[in-house]
Amino acid sequence: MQKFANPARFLKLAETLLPPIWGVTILAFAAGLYMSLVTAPPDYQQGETVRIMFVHVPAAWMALMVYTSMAAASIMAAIFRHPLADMAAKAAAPIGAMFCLLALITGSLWGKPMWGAWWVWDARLTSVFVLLLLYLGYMAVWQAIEDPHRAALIARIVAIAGFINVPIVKFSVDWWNSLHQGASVFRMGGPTIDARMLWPLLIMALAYTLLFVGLLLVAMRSEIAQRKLRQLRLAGIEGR
Amino acid sequence: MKLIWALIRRDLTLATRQGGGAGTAIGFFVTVIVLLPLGLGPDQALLQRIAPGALWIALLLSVLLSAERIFQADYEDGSLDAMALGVVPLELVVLAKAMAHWLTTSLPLAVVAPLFGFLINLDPQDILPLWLAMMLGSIFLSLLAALGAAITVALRRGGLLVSLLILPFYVPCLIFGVAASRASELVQPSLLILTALVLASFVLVPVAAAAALRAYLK
Amino acid sequence: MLASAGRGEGIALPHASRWVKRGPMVQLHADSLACQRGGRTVFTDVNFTLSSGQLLELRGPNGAGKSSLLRLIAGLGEAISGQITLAGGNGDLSIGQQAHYAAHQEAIKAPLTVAENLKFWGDFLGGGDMAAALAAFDLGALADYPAALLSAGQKRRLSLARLALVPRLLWLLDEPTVGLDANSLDRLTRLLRGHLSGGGLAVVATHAPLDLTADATLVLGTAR
Amino acid sequence: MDWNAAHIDFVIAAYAVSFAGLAFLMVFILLRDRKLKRQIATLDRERDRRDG
Repeated sequence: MQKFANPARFLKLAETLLPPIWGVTILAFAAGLYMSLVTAPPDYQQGETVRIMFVHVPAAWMALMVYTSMAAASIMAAIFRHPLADMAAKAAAPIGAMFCLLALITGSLWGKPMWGAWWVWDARLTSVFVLLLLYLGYMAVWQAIEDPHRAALIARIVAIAGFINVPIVKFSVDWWNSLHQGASVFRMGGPTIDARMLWPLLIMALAYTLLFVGLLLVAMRSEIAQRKLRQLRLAGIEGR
Repeated sequence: MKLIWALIRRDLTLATRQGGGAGTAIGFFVTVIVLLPLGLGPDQALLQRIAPGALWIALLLSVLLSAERIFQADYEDGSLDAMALGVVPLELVVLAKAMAHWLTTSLPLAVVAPLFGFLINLDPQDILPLWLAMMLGSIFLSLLAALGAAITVALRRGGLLVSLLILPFYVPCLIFGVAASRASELVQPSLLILTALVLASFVLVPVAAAAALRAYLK
Repeated sequence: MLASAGRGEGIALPHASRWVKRGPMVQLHADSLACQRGGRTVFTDVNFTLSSGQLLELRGPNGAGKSSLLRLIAGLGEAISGQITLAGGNGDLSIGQQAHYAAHQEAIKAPLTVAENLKFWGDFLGGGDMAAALAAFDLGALADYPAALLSAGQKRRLSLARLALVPRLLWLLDEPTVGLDANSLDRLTRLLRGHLSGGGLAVVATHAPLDLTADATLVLGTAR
Repeated sequence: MDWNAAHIDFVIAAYAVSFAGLAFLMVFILLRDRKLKRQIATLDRERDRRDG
């Protein structure tokens, strides 16, 4: 039985949380940008190009973290039958997909100066590519099915199945990579990251996370509005 | 398990009566293989190097092509509703349908595939490992095809969505399948991992596919 | 939440004969059922109680939710509120697994012959009585013809033959009389009367009145 | 940061693409939110007028 959880509580919560979130996000981005472009030292090997790491790594982390939270929300929705969880997963998907895309683009922008090729079949980049396909598949499911309740049931399965697939793909691509090339030279800033490198990375990651949370709340608000719109239209038709 | 066997037997007779199943899949497979030298050029050394991979990719695409039809007919003519009311849990119905699809489409393909290896200069001593790996891998391909079919059973243009949804799951199978096909000796790590994949999908896919079918039956 | 969701949990696959219980009072009870299809409310606050040997007739215009209610009872739907319970049936089976649901779609495979279609359903539902099924709707002569050649009426008779193939406690019939000629209509009525007198239950959605007196009638789609 | 080091254009490109992507995402989501809010407002007004 799918009693529609009253969204009022969530909307009020979003209303109160959003302004502070935007504030801290802007601060985090400002600090993160300053640190990664100014205070962080150039790498002894790569020189300035190492700075791409500060936008590439957080994006890759977020791509994985958002998909994980989508799978968690889907499991929650399956167990507790809470429609807001489905909406959270649906709202998070485009944001996660964008992070994934940015991780791939910045990854290839980093690869070009390092290895001279726009795309290198490095194990991590390949896994992130497959992750992007999972995102697109998930979003396509919501597009393809009209009835929201049925779409939610199917999307849950796709999210959870996809989530099980991520480590398997990562394992198989790592294995495949070691088969064809030596371990990729793409070491993330040497064995121990210099503290002046680590801080910008963490601040940027924090900024990305806050941006995700803010956008998620707004996107969920839109999902609730869309569902309400659908019901208003249906109610309108039934009247005539 | 007599009840499950009834379903598989029915699907087998349906496939033989209607034909089409294995025939079109093999036709598509051979077409893909013939396109390769036309596209990449007749250089024998190149073709030999890519032969196992090319055969696997053609197999994978052919199975994917026929994935959409696994539940379509049963959903449209009401058989799925009636089966959901049977005493057999839906998970076993999915397993039976996947096995029927394997027997009618994927297995014939896996048997025939290495024989068409000569078109792209497949190294003869690779034939046996390729055969073994494909026999095993084709089970995984069929099971995942059944999952894709269950997820898109009621959608009109489900075919495209099946490919987008299922190909990421085919990546591990392709990697370990091709590795096992280039084997020096028959049984080695990649084949064992491929077996593990098949066994895991035996359990996970029916659960997911049954849940998807239930969503459409609701 | 539906009293027993349409999932067969039973590990041991019970044989057909244990399903139809003679004697103890079996009761199908629904209270304040409400159903939604694609966001549109189909019906709300449906209540009824049906005991052994009783026939419930569903009336109402097309799209009033007769089919939705039948699917709900069979466990092929999800009510947004209310409950359906079957007291006295086989505990470890869902309502759907103790029911026959004869829908508009006939679940018939064209390439298979009439006998093969029935044989499959007999085997799949755990042992079926082919002779009774063929005799019930006089399909003996058509047994070896592929279903593709059957007329609509003959297909309807083949679909309804499943009722006689495997004995089940609860019959959910969705406009069974569509396409039946007088002779088959009479056979259906006799079959239904036999089922009811044997302690079975039946919920029938129909426009053409069966010459069987319904114990209860539920009219849907008027509370607009 | 040394602005004329080797491959500096890649670094700038990476940052530019990242922020363009994030900005596009933000604009897309915020615009959609406002559009939906407006649509609901008009429908609510319409319904109140019809029922009122």
